[in-house]
Amino acid sequence: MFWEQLLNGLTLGSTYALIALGYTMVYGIVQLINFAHGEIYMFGAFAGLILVSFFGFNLIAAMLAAMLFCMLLGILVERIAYRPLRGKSSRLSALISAIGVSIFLSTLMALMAGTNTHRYPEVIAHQSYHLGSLDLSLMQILILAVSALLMIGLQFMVQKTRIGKAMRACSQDLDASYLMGINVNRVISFTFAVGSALAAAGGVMVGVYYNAVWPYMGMMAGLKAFAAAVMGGIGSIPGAMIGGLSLGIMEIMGVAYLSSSYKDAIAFGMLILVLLIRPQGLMGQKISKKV
Amino acid sequence: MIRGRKSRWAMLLCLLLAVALLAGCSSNKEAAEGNKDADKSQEEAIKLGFLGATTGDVANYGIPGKKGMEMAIDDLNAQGGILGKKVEGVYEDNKGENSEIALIATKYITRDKVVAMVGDPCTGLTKVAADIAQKNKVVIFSAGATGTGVVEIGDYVFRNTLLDQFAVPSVVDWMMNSKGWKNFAIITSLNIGYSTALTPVFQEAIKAKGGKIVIEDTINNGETDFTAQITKLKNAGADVLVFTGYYREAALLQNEAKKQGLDITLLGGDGLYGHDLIKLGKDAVEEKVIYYCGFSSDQPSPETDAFIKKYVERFKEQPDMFSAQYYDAVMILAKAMTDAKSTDPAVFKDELARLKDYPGVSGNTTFRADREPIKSPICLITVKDGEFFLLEKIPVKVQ
Amino acid sequence: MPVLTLEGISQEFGGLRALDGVNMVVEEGEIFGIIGPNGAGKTTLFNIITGIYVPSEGDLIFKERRINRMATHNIARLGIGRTFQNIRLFNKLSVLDNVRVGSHGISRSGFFKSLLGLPSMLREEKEIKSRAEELLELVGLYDKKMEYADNLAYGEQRRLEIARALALKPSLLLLDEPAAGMNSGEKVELMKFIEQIRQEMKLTILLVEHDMSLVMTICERIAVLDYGRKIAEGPPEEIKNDERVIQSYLGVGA
Amino acid sequence: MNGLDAAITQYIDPYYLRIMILLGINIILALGLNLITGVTGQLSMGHAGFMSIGAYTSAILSMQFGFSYLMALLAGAAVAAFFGFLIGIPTLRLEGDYLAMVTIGFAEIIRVFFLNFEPGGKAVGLSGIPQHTNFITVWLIALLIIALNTRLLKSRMGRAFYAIRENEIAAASTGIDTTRLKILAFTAGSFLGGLGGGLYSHYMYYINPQDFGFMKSIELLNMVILGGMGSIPGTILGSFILTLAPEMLRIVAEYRLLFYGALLVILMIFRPNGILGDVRIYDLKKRWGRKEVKTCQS
Repeated sequence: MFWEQLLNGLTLGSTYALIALGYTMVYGIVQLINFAHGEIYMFGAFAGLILVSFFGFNLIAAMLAAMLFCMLLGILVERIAYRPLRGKSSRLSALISAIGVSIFLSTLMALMAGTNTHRYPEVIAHQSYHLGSLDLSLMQILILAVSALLMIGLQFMVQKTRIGKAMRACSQDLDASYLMGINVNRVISFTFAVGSALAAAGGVMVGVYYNAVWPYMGMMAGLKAFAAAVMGGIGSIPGAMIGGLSLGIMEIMGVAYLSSSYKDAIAFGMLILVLLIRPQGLMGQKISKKV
Repeated sequence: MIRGRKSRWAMLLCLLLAVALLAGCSSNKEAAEGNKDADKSQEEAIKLGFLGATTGDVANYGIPGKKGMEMAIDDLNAQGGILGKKVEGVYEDNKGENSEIALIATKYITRDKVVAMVGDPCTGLTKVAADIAQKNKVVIFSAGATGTGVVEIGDYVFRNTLLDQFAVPSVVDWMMNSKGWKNFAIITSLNIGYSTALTPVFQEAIKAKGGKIVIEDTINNGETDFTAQITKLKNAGADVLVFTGYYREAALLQNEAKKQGLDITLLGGDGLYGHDLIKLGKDAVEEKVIYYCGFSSDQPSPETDAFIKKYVERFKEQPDMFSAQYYDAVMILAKAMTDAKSTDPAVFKDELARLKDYPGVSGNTTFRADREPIKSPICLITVKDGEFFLLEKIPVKVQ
Repeated sequence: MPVLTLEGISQEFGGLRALDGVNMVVEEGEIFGIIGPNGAGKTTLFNIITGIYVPSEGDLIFKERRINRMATHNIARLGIGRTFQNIRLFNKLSVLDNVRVGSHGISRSGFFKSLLGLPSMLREEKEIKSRAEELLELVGLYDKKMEYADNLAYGEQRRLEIARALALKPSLLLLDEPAAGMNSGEKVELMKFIEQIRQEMKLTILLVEHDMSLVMTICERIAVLDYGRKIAEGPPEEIKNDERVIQSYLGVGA
Repeated sequence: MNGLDAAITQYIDPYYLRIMILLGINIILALGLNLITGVTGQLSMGHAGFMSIGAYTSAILSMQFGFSYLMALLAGAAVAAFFGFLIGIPTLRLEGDYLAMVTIGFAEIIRVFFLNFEPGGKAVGLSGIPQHTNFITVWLIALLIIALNTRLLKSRMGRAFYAIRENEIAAASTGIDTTRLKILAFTAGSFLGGLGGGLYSHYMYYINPQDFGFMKSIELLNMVILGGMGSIPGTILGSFILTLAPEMLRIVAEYRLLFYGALLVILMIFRPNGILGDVRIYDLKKRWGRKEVKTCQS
């Protein structure tokens, strides 16, 4: 049973990790907890649902289209709700604006799609493989593989490409990057786009895996993914992956071997603990205050 | 300086509040005066307030309930109303929130001057409204509250639901004797009162009948990941899964069970009623979910048959338990008022308490001496060919 | 008598040595200047003295007390007031309130006293206010006491920061580039003002400055920092003629 | 006092009365949050957590231990304050966003705790709480809180709270013990949160853990932000608007949250300090004064 539960945890954890990546990228560059990120994940799941059930897309095509859609949504959100605040307002204002966007988007979806849960059609036939006593389903393999692929791609992009370098420069010092001739606004838009695309991929996969999407799925998933990002060390891409995976495993193991009554408390309890013991997170670097 | 003269601001605001307050008073006077005129017209209209959510998480109980109530009121008016007076329904959406239902109940009583309120389908919300109704001496008639501690609030509080504490022992009896299930798994939805209240009722009944609970677990309403719970369940060796929560999670649990290759029947209370159970669960719930409730549109009595036909004609959909219970609630209130020859809640509530063997569309209802309803029989419903299907009717044995 | 003594102060930031074994003695009543090129560690030194950074090595002694690991607010309460290189005012508080907050370290009414408005608290409030008004008069901002701090002009903000630091009744005042962004006329006035407050309030002043002429005019002694090391110390004339100073710092401009 | 309440109740429409009482409770809750977030600048997004601690503690004390109303309220508030103190300690090390996460996490843990808390009736909730809270008690307490709050914010302590919000390092260099005061603000704010919770539970007759979820915290935060962060009249105005608006907008209830969300964004863009956040009598006077002069000249 342990190995099966571990697999459950890894699957759940990789969805957290995908959402956490978006959080961590945005936070790394503009120091903003993008509360609307969970809602983008939800919109991604719904976009995939519509494409699959009404337009007959296959899984990969639906996922790519949903990612594209959420890229645009992410850029739009940034333009409307965050850019006007940048520079002239406090971080508190930006955070509150993010909460506003989050409430707005989830309510919007609830008005459009109803508050109830929708079934995701089975895009791929359920199939499971036996590895000794372990049951491994095709969907689990797919989630793990796609997550790993996206994460590696992201890491490559940030480390090796031109725009990745610009992103890293911005995360060090926004003003200095601006002075160095980097189009900061474009880099930020790009960051939101990439983060949103990852969230959309997560949304579609979660929808297919659990066969269910609903308008309020973003809130809790977003909070937990953020907890994962903080645990891993916000701003760090490997940190977000490790944080997400370990949160997923901890939650599942908590349910499996301790009590399922405290499942939500586990995520937040760990978050508080990590912040108290190691505020910079597991993989983060200590930043000294600038005076 | 941010604060400097703020104390003046505070005073100004207090003044403003006072003005608002006065406005409240004066409009109250107006309302009172208005009521004098309205009194005449009110002599013709008997008002009933609807309690239930038409938006939010529990809207799928409130919406059909509202339809049932509307239909009952129209039927009454078609027959000439109650005691020659017209009946009028007042409808507000309480969104399933405590503070909302409290405000709405107050509004019904003080502004709309209702003689009775019908609802709410949820036990907790009913309690909030019942407290207000009792204090203001207005009858409240819940069409769905199945938990304990409702009618104890006072003699103006009634309900016409099949109570879990009466139904569950019979259901457990059926599971053990007709089905031969001896080893039970119980999963509770931790964050809904309905579920945490129902679980102990099952536990007691199972213990009393000599069954064995092999595993107890919890989930959270609103989650989608139940992989860990199902993996645990797979290794527990249960014959049947008793799930005391709502339909959404039941469907998702069965989905996950199917994926993990676990073939088990899930049984629960009327919280499992909801067409989303079938929409979400599809073949995973096909003949794999059973719930008990007081109403089924299959094998109807003549009264029920007439009700169903009319309902389908009007709303183009099948009625459910809540539409039937709201319908009955209004009709039972009308009967009590007619028999008592009074629309004064203080008078007709006593007549109401004496109700015996009322042949409603949701089954026969009798109030015990403590005003708890006894309804018989229980319908066991399952899913077949993508529809709810009456599996069996079993009688209720009340000790 | 020395007011402030620095003994072998070193500060490292993740391997980077910002200060390296700095020794310094500031005597009572003097105006002591610290100069040095950008990144020489001048502001870091101020942050160490005021407890914002804890020095990696060395001792800080203020009036015969070690203050190495003391918290910022406790150091302030000992009587060390400061201004900041990049002005740090309470922007959404009035000018008057900025100065009133300045005296937090020397007033005492606690939470419950404030809540209940006891007579002793009201008396103290009166004192705080009248003193703040005096200080505003002194820096010439009395007429603007009700303005928000962020509505003031740059030079006024600098003066307000000094007034706020003075509200603490400090015995040692740290000024971080007080003349930054001022024209020469303003600088002359500032010099007069610094001299005046030193006389009237019996202050010891430690200042970090870029402007050589200002430092040379009003400081009695000067220390020169370069790459975290002190390379010279002495009266202005001596510094002007010091080989190493000319080489590393003045040489560029002179 | 009950006589007085009866006398007043007689003249007010009970529906209005109910709204007025809820308004009073909301003002107390929002003033508590204002102290933490508006005045001291520590973003707390878990105020409903403190409210639930006060609500449950006072309800259980008065139902099962026979505490008098006032004692139960105070005890509830004190327990909430204690937890506020505990949560205040992380403010030692954490800044804005992280603190916000910790408060959300804390409120969630509290909610999960009450979902598992047998004496609180788990998810079923607690019913039969004696209804002691009435118009007079709520508004007497609310006015007292407003008065004390006004007093506090005008004092040395109040100025120090604002100074921490404006610039923590500068505040420390004037001798303000920023850590201690942040914890103090948190403790005092959660005291008011607990007090509001106690008043709420002794008014509602029935409470359950879902009453105090994340959305409740956000609603309270909105009251503070809408009216004006750090401003007492602003907070009162915010509570006033957000308590009454849903009643006025009952017809468009479905769109309420949509409106909330959009409001937050628009407000942050156009008026980040809220409606009354930076409005002062002094400025108004000056502006009016100028206008008068102008009319004289023309």
